[in-house]
Amino acid sequence: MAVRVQREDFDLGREVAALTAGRTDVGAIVTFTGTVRGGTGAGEIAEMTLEHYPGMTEVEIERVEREALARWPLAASLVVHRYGTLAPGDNIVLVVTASAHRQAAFEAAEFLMDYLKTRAPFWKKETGPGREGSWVDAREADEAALTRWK
Amino acid sequence: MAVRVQREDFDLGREVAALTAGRTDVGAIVTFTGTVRGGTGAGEIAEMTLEHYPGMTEVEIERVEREALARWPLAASLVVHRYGTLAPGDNIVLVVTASAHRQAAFEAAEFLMDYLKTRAPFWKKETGPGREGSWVDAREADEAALTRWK
Amino acid sequence: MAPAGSSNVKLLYFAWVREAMGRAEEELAVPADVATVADLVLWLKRRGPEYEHAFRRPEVIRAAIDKAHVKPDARIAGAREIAFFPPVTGG
Amino acid sequence: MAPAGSSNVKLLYFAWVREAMGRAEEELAVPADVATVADLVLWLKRRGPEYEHAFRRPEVIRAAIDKAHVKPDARIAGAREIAFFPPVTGG
Repeated sequence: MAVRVQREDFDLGREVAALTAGRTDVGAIVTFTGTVRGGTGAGEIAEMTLEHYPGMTEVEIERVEREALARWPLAASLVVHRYGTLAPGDNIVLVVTASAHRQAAFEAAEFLMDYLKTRAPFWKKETGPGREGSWVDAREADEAALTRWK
Repeated sequence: MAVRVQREDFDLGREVAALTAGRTDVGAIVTFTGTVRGGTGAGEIAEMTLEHYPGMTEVEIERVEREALARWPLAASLVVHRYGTLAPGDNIVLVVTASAHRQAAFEAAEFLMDYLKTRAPFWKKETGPGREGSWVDAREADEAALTRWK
Repeated sequence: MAPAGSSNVKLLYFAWVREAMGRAEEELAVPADVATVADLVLWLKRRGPEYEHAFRRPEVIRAAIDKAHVKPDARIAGAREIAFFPPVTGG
Repeated sequence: MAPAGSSNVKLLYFAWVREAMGRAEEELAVPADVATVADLVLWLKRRGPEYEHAFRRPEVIRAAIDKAHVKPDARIAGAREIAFFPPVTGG
């Protein structure tokens, strides 16, 4: 169980290798990588800035990770979330879950993402070519996704 | 959409990078990696041999991948499945799905794995220290998992 | 030192709340009769145009006390740090 | 050439079916009155002890015709390649 909030990029292959090195109790590893979409037409994005609440971010993600560990038999888990200014195609977030069987790994990864989206104090601002930055609205679908874990 | 059946190992980071290079329509990438568990006690595994049905394997996986593409708006997908003799900790299978949003990527990856487990013609034989090889039994849970996609 | 009957609290603002306020944080002496987060928002809105602007739609503003999410009816007694921000959009 | 009233079919065996048979494949002339996969299994079981051994529990053996999964009632007319194997365990 580990959480990192960082400006730097992450390397998917290296993170998974480090998390599962020497583990023979793991049979299933699920990763989720969230990336900046470029948008199209009037919604085209030049860059995205992620603001966060230092201190609270780590606490909230750790809380969600502990909850995932209480619900599923995970051998290992990792959450890395970036902040700062990103370009289309750049990585934003990485979730890795490892378990003996695939169902636990899949469900825990989805659970972590659903809670990250609605609980971790990050805010996205998008800037397009020739338009001012605008704060991304929260999606109702993200809040609705939580109901399946109640 | 791509399928590879191979003896060689795969590199998670490199596969995902190649699949998503230059794509700015992707916002969510899910990967599933299946690995050989070492087992414990009398179930300890020294090595696992994966036999398959060359020709049919590729056809079956492509069929499942086409079905996933028809159900979810995927920007890209990849399935790599190994055969031959593997040791605990070794990679067996990789599924990658990329989409604009996370729900499609997660669901398609789970769908691909559920169908791979029950349709792709692979058979696992486990050898332990001091015991003969034994063929792994199919899990009823794998067949049951399919019902959610009907 | 806070005036008698009041407590010093560090207030933090994020995203468009921060932009509307024109600052990321400040320390204020909050009167003891301001009991809940909702009370605090009403009290802040009377402090000046930037507050009125930032908190004009309190229903879309979320709050955290000492780095934990809280509802508007949460009591603020003892809080060291109270943050206001829009619904989160990370991940 | 297959005898009159029969067709040559390539049979493939995998996993423990292959081990019980002692071979991975063979070509057989199957009589025309062997219509379905289930019929073929019954016909094979009478061919010798290795067949009887390999197909002793037909309910746990799966089949594919020309590289596509089929049920026991699938007709084998026109089949070039028929495979028998246990339930799959990949992934």
